[in-house]
Amino acid sequence: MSDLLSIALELGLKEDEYSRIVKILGRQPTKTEIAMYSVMWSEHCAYKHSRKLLSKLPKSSPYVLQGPGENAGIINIGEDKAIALKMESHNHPSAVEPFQGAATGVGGIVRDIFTMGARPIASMNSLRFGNLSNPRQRYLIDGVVDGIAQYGNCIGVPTVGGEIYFEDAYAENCLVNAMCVGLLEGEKIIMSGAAGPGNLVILMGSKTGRDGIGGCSVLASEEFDETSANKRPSVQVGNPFMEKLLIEAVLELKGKDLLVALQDFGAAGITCSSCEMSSKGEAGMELDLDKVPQREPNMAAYEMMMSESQERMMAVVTPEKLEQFMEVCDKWEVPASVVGKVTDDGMVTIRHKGRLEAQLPSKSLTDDIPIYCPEAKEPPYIKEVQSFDPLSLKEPDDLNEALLSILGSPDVASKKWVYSQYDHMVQTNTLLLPGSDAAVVGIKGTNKAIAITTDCNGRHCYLDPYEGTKEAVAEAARNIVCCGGKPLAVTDCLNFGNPEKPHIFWQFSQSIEGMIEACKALDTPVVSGNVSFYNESFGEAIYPTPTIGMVGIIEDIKHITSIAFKEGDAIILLGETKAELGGSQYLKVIHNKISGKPPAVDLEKEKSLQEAVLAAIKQGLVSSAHDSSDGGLAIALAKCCIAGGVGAWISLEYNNLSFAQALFSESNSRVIISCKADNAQKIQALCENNKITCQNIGQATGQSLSINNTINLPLGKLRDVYEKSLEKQIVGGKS
Amino acid sequence: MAKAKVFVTLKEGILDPQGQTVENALKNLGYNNVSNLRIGKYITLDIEGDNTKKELEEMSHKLLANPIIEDYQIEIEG
Amino acid sequence: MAKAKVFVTLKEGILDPQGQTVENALKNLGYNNVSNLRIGKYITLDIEGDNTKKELEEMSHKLLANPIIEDYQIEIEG
Amino acid sequence: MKFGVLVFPGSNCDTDCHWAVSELGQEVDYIWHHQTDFNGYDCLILPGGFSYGDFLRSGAIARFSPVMKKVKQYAQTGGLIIGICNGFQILLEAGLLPGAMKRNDSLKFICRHVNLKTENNQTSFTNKFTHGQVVSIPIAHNEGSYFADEATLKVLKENNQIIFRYCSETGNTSEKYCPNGALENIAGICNKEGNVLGMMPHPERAMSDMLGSSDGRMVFESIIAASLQGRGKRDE
Ligand SMILES: Nc1ncnc2c1ncn2[C@@H]1O[C@H](COP(=O)(O)OP(=O)(O)O)[C@@H](O)[C@H]1O
Ligand SMILES: [Mg+2]
Repeated sequence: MSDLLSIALELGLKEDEYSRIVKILGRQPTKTEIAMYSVMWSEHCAYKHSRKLLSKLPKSSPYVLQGPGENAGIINIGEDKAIALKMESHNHPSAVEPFQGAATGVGGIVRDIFTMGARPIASMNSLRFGNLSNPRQRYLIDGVVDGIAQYGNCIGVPTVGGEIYFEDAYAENCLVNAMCVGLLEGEKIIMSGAAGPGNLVILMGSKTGRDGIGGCSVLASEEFDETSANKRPSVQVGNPFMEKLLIEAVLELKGKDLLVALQDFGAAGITCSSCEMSSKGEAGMELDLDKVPQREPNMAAYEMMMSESQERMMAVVTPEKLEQFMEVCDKWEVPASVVGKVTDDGMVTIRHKGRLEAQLPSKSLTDDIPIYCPEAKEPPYIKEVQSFDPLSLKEPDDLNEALLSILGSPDVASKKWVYSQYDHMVQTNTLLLPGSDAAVVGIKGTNKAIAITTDCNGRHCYLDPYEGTKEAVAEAARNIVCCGGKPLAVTDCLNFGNPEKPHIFWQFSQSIEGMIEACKALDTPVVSGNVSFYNESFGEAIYPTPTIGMVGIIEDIKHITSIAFKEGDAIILLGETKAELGGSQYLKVIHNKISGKPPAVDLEKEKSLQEAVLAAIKQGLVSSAHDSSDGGLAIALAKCCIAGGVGAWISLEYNNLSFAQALFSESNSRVIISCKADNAQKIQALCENNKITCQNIGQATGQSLSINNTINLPLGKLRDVYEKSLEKQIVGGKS
Repeated sequence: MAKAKVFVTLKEGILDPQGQTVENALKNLGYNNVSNLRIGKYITLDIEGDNTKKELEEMSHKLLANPIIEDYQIEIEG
Repeated sequence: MAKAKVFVTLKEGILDPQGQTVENALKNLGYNNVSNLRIGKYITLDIEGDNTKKELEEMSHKLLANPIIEDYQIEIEG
Repeated sequence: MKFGVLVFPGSNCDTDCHWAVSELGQEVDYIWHHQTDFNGYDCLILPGGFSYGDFLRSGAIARFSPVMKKVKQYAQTGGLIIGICNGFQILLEAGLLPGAMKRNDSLKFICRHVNLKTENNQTSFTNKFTHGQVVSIPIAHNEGSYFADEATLKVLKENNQIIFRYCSETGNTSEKYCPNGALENIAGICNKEGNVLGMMPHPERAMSDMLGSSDGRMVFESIIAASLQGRGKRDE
């Protein structure tokens, strides 16, 4: 085997991929070039295994200004304003070093947003860990939350919500998915395509060090023997202070129209940004690495090309505007240096110490990549779990106890311990504090607000990736509707195992199928996203976890609706409860079982339910709304009571179901509404019009939750269990 | 009983944004002769027993330092 | 050029919740022989010139430590 | 009247403070941390955020910004200054207010609404409050545990310089209602002369019921009223 081929293999390229490189170039690649191909053709950058399926997702709608492909998707919300949204994973770095992994995850996603010229206005995060009885899991969540908090708080972007689940399947592969939303004012969007031969290429932000190039150290022995392994930290450290300065500098540069193009540094640093900017701009780029500001002495070319040092960006600027550009950077104390120029030859050319280190056709790195369509095969566990009948289990004698156990289980319990560590109020736009179905962020200067949510029930996706993913989209939309918003667009983060395994690829393709259907049915195009494969250890994959981030528009802030019951309100249940205990919290917590068919989603029903709820809210008929999801109706009712500081007197009709099913089934397409008694009839009429089942189930009153005289729990007890359980388990390790 | 000190420092090559910012601040105050400033932790404690050296090693490795990004040094007095 | 170290510690008598938390964590790990654990800052830097002692005093007093709640100690090597 | 909101690298509540006083119909400018020659302001606001990343200690680096010299002069000549959160920390580090700020005793950042008891309503910052009034204003900080030595505390009390204390909904200021370990539940203090206030809670985040409370308005309304009465001094 040739030396070069073995380097290529060590860097993760396949033998035929290497041959392809030789064919493209018509010569042997240099080592630096191999390194560049290895990252650009990696799954992470090239989407080799997912590209084909992802291309089928619905992406367009009249209000979509930018679909997938740029740093973030952008949707128009009228009044000359637009919203940028994007979600991304930082799973692996967070498993290695939870604090820095999560912090740099936030940093990266926030950069994606302001790179487009949008001011970041809200962050969210979707987290998965293993069981909290294990000290390592407590260490992970503590570090991850701290990392998100310290980074997000420092840059002044409110972290307004998210979700957290705990399942053994994530013990070795925690998930940290971060989402950011930005506001664009005016027409202008900054794009990443390098244009205009002769224009200058500028590197701005932090200096380049040897961060995150662990995998490439295979090249070290060739080029740089004296460096010890210990000088090659693979952990990236974030500097939120620099990020804050970058945000302000970039937005000022945009305001003064000093940018031709801009790209943040994601994975693979300079390599990725130079190749993508050239390729998108149908241009080339010449860089001189000697001009790259370096944090450490004697960096080799490949080290600079691969470095993942954080808080860096690449800008293209016309020579006439250079001086003004530098003035803005100086003002914000952001280091910036000219490192090269745009060319018209379509090549990325890299020089270092007078030596030509790489010269590659930019398209070959971004477009002309190997695409795989692996085999998909249904895993055997599917038949087994789906044939399990939850009714075969004995129902607990004490349903009050059962309710409390579910309410206090970490998946369901209040995430206050988490969100009180996040500054969720900075920017003074947070119109619904954490605790409702979606976060609501006002848009100053208008009467509008946006609603943001992230959703995915990994357990349901594991039991049926197709239905589970449909449900994730449906629930996200339902959460937005319950807050008074109309769902607009989706960003996703698809977390799966190794796609080269047929069982995993089956999960993935089923999941995409479900997402396509649901996004089409609910008119929520996918405008950006991210795929994270290979979330496996010891051959065991995580649950398929296609996290859905969704943004909706609230046309008038007076439509904003919380989940809090108000004393005296009538309580109405919209939608039908079915015998759907499969994959429920009830099975998990009470019977210690993760099995069964998860609840199905009838997308047409879902759509009409959401229309009915939104219409009722817009007509001013509704005083609170909450969707019933994890834990079922009983848990949803308890949360509405706790939020409102009022009890409820409930009488459910449940026909052919058992009482436990009525309480804990997780059937989709259900919403609990409360309203002034006079409005109940109008809401019923709306439901009839939309062919939605609607039941008047009781009244908000008193200081305890009573359901059919069987559940009888004082509000204080409910609140105690709901609000304190998570902290007890994280801090005290008690369950 | 012995008094012990543990010095926890960021590994070489790991970015120290705090150190950098403080160094810049000193420069702005006119101390241009300062460089390479890094900030770590200085932990002092009392410890009983005869196995202190080994135990301090363990504690540092397990808890006081984060071996992925930090190094530590131990000093035991009297 | 000299290498210098500045140790910044909370004044005696001022509560150190971080030190306490770490001490408790060590106790939970079974190290019951540890007490009086306190956490300060360990700043290392390179400094040029002949007036380093005085300058380090100034820097520490002005910026590196807050004299209301912290003490500092300076060590200069070589 | 005219407010000036200081902007340090890393400030992140500057726009919120700007917005808050604009909401009350007042004129307002940003003042850049390099500026040394501003004038014409009736009140300066040092906003919250993470000036210089809050590295080392919060406020420690910002207090050496060129603008701070002028801020000191402004204080000495009787101008009104309010430091909120990081702004409070900067005022402490700069010696414009006595004491120091330590890390929260929970070692965690805390963001939530808290209740405050108005201990002194006779100041330029609290004249719209009633004595002992309990208000709800959010906090959001990591280093908010106020500390002062005994002698300083005694002086603070003698001069009625303690303006806000953390308390229960009913105004109980016992330690268990202190979110961060602050000495005697202190949330806000002023200088002896009464023209410089520092407070950890964010009044600019409590400007309307939609934000969860409108109690913060009273702080800015008090300043406006004081200024109309000629308290403070316009710096010309
Ligand atoms: N990782 C997180 N970060 C911030 N907020 C979170 C996180 N997880 C949950 N939350 C917040 O806690 C509240 C309740 O979350 P969840 O239990 O998922 O609600 P629901 O079941 O109504 O969807 C929401 O406001 C949510 O945004
Ligand atoms: Mg939800």
